[in-house]
Amino acid sequence: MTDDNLILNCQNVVMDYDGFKALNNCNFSVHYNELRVVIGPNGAGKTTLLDVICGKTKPTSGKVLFGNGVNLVGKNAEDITKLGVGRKFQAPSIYANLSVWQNLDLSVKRASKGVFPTLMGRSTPAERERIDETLETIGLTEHVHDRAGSLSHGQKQWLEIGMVILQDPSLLLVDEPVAGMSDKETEQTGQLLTKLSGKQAIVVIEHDMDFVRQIANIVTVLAEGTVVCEGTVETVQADEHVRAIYLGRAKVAH
Amino acid sequence: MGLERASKYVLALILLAIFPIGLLSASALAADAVPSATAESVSPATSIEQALIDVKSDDVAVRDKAVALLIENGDASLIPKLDEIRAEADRVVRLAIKPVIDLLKNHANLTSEQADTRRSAAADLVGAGRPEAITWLEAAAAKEQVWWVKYTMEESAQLIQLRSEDHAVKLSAIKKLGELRSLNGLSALKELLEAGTQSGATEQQRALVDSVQASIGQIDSWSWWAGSIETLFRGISLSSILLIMSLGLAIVFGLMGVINMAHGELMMVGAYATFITQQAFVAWFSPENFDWYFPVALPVAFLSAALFGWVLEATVIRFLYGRLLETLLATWGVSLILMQAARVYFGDLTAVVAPQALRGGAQVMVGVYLPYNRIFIIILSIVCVLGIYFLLFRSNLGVRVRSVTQNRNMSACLGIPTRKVDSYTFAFASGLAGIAGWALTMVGNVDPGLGQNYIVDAFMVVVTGGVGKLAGTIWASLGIGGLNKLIEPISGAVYGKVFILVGVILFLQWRPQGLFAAKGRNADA
Amino acid sequence: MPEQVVTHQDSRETLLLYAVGVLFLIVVPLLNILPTEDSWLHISDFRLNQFGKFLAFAILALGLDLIWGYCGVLSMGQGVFFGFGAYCMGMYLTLQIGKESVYGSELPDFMVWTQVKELPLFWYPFKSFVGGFLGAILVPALFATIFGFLAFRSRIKGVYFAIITQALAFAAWLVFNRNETRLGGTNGLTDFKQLLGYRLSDPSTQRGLYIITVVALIASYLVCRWIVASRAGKVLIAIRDSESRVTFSGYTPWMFKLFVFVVAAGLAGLAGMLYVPQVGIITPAQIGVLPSLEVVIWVAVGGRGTLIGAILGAVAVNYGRSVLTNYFPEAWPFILGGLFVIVVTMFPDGLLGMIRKLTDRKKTPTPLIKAEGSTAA
Amino acid sequence: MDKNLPQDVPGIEEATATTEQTGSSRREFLGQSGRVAAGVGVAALLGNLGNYALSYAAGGPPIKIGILHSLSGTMAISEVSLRDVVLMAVEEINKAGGVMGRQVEAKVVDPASNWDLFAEKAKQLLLEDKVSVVFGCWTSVSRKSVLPVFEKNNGMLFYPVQYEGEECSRNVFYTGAAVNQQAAPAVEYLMSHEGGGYKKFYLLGTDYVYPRTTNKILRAMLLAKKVPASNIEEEYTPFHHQDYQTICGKIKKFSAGGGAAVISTINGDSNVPFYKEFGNQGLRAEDAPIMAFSVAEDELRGMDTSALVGHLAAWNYYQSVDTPQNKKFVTNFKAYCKRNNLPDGENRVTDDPMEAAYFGVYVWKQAVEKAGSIEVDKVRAAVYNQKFLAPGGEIMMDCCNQHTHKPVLIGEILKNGQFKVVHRSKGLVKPEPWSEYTNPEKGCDWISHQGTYQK
Repeated sequence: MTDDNLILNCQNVVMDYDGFKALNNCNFSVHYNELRVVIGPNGAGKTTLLDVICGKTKPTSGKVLFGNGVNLVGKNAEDITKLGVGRKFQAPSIYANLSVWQNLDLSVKRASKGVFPTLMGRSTPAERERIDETLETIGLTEHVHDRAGSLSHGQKQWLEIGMVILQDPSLLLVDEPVAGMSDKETEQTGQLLTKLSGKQAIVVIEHDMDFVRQIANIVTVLAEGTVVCEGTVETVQADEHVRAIYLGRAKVAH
Repeated sequence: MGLERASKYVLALILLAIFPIGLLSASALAADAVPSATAESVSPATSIEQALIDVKSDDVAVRDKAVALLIENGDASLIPKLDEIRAEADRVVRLAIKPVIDLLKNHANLTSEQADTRRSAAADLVGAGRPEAITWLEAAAAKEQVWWVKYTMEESAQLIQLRSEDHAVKLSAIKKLGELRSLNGLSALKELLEAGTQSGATEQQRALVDSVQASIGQIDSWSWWAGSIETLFRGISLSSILLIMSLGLAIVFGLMGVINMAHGELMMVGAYATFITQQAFVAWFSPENFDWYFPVALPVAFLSAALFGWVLEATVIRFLYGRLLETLLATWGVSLILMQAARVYFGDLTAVVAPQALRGGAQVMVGVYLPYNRIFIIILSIVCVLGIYFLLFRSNLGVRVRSVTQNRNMSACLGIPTRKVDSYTFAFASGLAGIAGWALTMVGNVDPGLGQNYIVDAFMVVVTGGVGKLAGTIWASLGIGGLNKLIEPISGAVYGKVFILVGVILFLQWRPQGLFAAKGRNADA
Repeated sequence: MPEQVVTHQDSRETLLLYAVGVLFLIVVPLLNILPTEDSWLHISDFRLNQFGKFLAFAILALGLDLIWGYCGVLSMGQGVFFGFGAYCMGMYLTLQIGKESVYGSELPDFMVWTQVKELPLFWYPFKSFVGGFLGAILVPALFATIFGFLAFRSRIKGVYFAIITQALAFAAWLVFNRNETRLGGTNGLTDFKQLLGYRLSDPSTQRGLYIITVVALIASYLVCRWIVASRAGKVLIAIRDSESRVTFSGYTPWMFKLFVFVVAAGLAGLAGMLYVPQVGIITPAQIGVLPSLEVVIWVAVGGRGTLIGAILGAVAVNYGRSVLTNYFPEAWPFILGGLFVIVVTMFPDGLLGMIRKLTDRKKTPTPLIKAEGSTAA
Repeated sequence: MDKNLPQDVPGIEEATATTEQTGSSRREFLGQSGRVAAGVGVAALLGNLGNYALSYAAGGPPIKIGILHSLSGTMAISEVSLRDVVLMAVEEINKAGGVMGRQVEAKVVDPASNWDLFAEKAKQLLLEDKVSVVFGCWTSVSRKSVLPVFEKNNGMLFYPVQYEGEECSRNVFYTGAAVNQQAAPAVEYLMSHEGGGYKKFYLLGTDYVYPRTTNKILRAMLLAKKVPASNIEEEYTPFHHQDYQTICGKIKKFSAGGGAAVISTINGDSNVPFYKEFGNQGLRAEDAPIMAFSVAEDELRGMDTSALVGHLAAWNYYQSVDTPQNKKFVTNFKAYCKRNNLPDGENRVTDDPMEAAYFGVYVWKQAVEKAGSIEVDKVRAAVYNQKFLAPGGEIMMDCCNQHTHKPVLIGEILKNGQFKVVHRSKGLVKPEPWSEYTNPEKGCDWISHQGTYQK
């Protein structure tokens, strides 16, 4: 069942935490240069799915095929990153004590990121140009010398996205990028993500349905560790099963 | 708040634990109440009078005869007279009289009311090696009720018979010692074996070799088993000390995310509280009530350590929540201060006197002697574990503590006073350290370095056991304590510790989060 | 205005650094030689020697600052590496005693009383100065490589690492105290007579050692500064701030930790090597848990994450100790403990942080030297 | 608990915030503490001046002496008492008119139980304070660490503690016992008929130079006395060892069958756990007595002695020694402690190292007065053959080997922490820095030889 157009193909992934199956025979695939949004109720296994793909956690069983058939399961996070998977975390994960510029500089894709090349390395003009470009993209040019820790929440999110972009990933995993952002920031983020798709595949986890509508072509619904439904926003919203899941849970919750 | 109720519950449990020990000692006392045997053999008073004079003689032969007579016919009533003679006599006579006094004393003590005294007397009679003692011992053994004393009497009688020149007597002693699994006979038997196997051995000596070897074999295999049981016991004993220390550490580390390097010093506080209670008893109560200081010291130790912990939490730790390494450094500073304060205030080596019930031990079987203080600590550690289990998992307070641990903000929203829960939890864990200190006074000194002696090991237990799991702490302390005692006889105390460290590092290779790591999506956040 | 990244290459601090360098390297030795003994300017041989010891400690503190201040990995076992370095040099110096020893034997004294008949094999490399010198740096570095590899690779971090290193310090202390290790037991190594033919009792030798220590400190500082200023230095800070992000940027954090841990161990070894001939004794007491933790407090007091802070802290705390133990001997542990508590809870930036705050308040924040990229751009 | 940690801990940020909050009062605080420090300094200076004025009035500048004992750290427990007793001797001497009419001024430093600091503080005393004599050290390692300093700078050290011998420094006077004045006679006593005729010996000690060397000599001695090697067991534990379960188990096995004694060179705080475990494992003083060389009255003070009763110790002095000068010494010391508000006050006791430290000061005083100078070389020459009526009886400094002739007393531990003397040597025992058993060919003599020499 290989599909040449698939950059990511998760097959029967199971993640078992002491009997609690965060992922239960999950099958999930993404095409090249696609912008995919994953939604689902709390505890559906969305973040776990990203964790498994990027090597943060090791699944109990199953395969995660990437690009032309490399199995990511069992590889460590650095190697997966080098293969071209970028990950943006839910809470902004940046280097608070470095400047914005340094944050980005560290993230630039380089031939080797071993200790000694890093110790000796100097930025090339081309790299600098790319960083400046990215600064432009994420709108932080003014803040280039600021301590990253002093940025606002939204700026931190953008900075992290910028850092991931500089790694040149062919697959970008983004976990709830607009949580805690103002409406304006949310819109800007949406534009940013849309701009990026087309150059690389992007998987976005999101709750905010307005935002989902803004960016998504195809939406995947995850519940209890399995993919329940996949399709356009409208299809998904119309799906009985999906409604049941959300409403059903909502009943339990209240 | 349910804290008061809960801590009372723990206290009651601990007091219950002391109860069996009380019973044990009570039964030992009951066993002691053997009716004393009537003194035997009254011989003509005149010959004893004469012997008492002869014993001062310069003539060796006369003196020896007098000594023999005194031993055979004398009794304890002569001891004051002999002491009088001894005080005035010169060295030669003193040396001649001493064994007489010892023998008479021991003879009399064979019928003492105290089991320990009877046993000591029986053991001491071997030293003199007088054949008269055999009949004394056999007579005493026939009436003896306490098996261990009886055993010693029989063993001593055989040990004296082993020195007999009579081949048959010797042979039977050899066999009997083997049957008794007499560890005390081992060296004598080995001497016989050596004598029998060397080139110049006489026919008689050679004839004994086979049975000597058989007996040695019996004793050796028995002593291997006895040794293993004792090693196991020591391992459990050390484990229980580590466990009792680690519990408090594990609670603050696991539940509150605080590394408390001053935990050892809170133990020290508990130990000093015990010491002060003892001093108070010495000063204010009559000596017969002295032993009560120990149970009284338990709440004192718990509360004073808890108070220290409460203050520590309120003044230092609460500024540092969520900053693990900082809590480590700051509490280390506190530990330095507490240690020096103790050193300046109390100054010297101090130690508490163990209550009667915790002194000595129980002879469980031949070659296995279990000290009461160790048994006590083992039971205490079990009680503490149960207490904590009930407190955390079966009480209202426990639910609050765990909820604060899992989601501080949500708990606060639900009306749980998180600040109070924090400080009570910390105070409780500190109180546990106080209890540990209280118990440790039964093993060692009360000195400023008390906490430092075990703290590194206790941290190894916490790290190995993993965070937030009671079971992990229990297994880790059993593992570390047990391994330590297993390795120690082979490698010595120091390398034992080094091996344990290397072992822990290698273990963490395999399980970086410890034995019972909290699994889940937040496991390595 | 949002705060900007503060790097240690603050121009005023560089100036200060030059001033301090000149002071210790030139002025202090001159004050030792030139004025007469009664002059108030005179620095006695004793004081010079003492400064030498403090500056050796400063090198040790620099190493810890790299691993803890920058990378956020708290090593509570630096004393062990210091001890390795010191013992390597000490072994060389011990073998230099030769027949001048108490027993008049070629063997070191302690071997005579522990009835060792032959020089153990591992002592042989230390017969030459080169052996002692290389050993003092390579042995700690090698040991750190093995230990660090095991620890970092299996992702032992944070307090786990701190506790494991503390246990290491404890275990090393126990082992060095044993006489079976053939390193002098509790007594350690002492009674040194000469170094490369120079008599150690000679004030001029001590002066020379002092100058070597200052030079070594400056060199160590420059190396550390180079590391910190490089991109790898930024990775270290990045690891402290967000290790997972570093991983997902394609770096292998444990390799960087291992690297800096080994550098710190090498520096500790260097410090130990310089310490021994100046103090004239090395015992396991310098290895245990407390000495290792004292290094942490030097760095914390001086200001972690700033190289000058580490140096400042090491000298200040040790000088304070030397002075205070004269007047209030029993108060020292209180002061040391109090320093731990106060610095950690109230002044996490240490002395240097305080100084910066005080000076920065007078003016508006001064323009700082810009980050590497923009100066080039 | 990890959940409490936010994803990226903005440690520095928070830290900065706290500093800012406390910042406003910092300068005030600094100013205040500065003033306090200045005040203390001025007060100290004035105090010093007062001292000087007093001493000059007495006829010449005061003679400076140094006291080098740990007042903090683990050894403080033992060494503080030595400082106290030396200061008491100084006070007595000053009251009686000083030395050669000059007052004695004691400079006390604290090496904090840190051997490296011992060396530094010794340097300070000799080079900075220029004291004419130093009284100090307890452990062998501290003595070994200051030895090079004293030899390099030709200082003079009075060392008051029993030690392992095999040393013969020109700059140290040893007022404590050498091995042949304590350990060897103690073991001989145990082997004698009177002492119980013991045949098997378990040599147990803390792992450092004193126990190691002492046991080396004892082993040689036992072998020379035809004790088979299989009857000698040797074992060492680290400092502060607490868990004696395994070792007591071994001793139990070793002593099964009787005739065994334990020779203990266990130091300091390990003693209580050892004796307790010993008793609790069912071993009695009658089965296997423990003969200790490092347990004296000062250590027994406040200890739970119940486990120690009936065991033995060997020293050259006990508080219970019945001489008029000892009664005076004990009373004076208690009064001194009370007067100066020292911890425990009147309940303080005296012991062997304290006596040795005490008479050391007087021996030095007599020598200075004999030499008419405080110059080290002259005083040294005058110390030889010096006699002094010490609390425990008259002692004599050797003619040439820097050690002290002392009596040997074996004592049994009583419940009140005192000793009952059960055996006493005839007259004074001549010190042998080099044991006749291990180094028969060596001697120590600074008169007709240059220190250690081949006989």
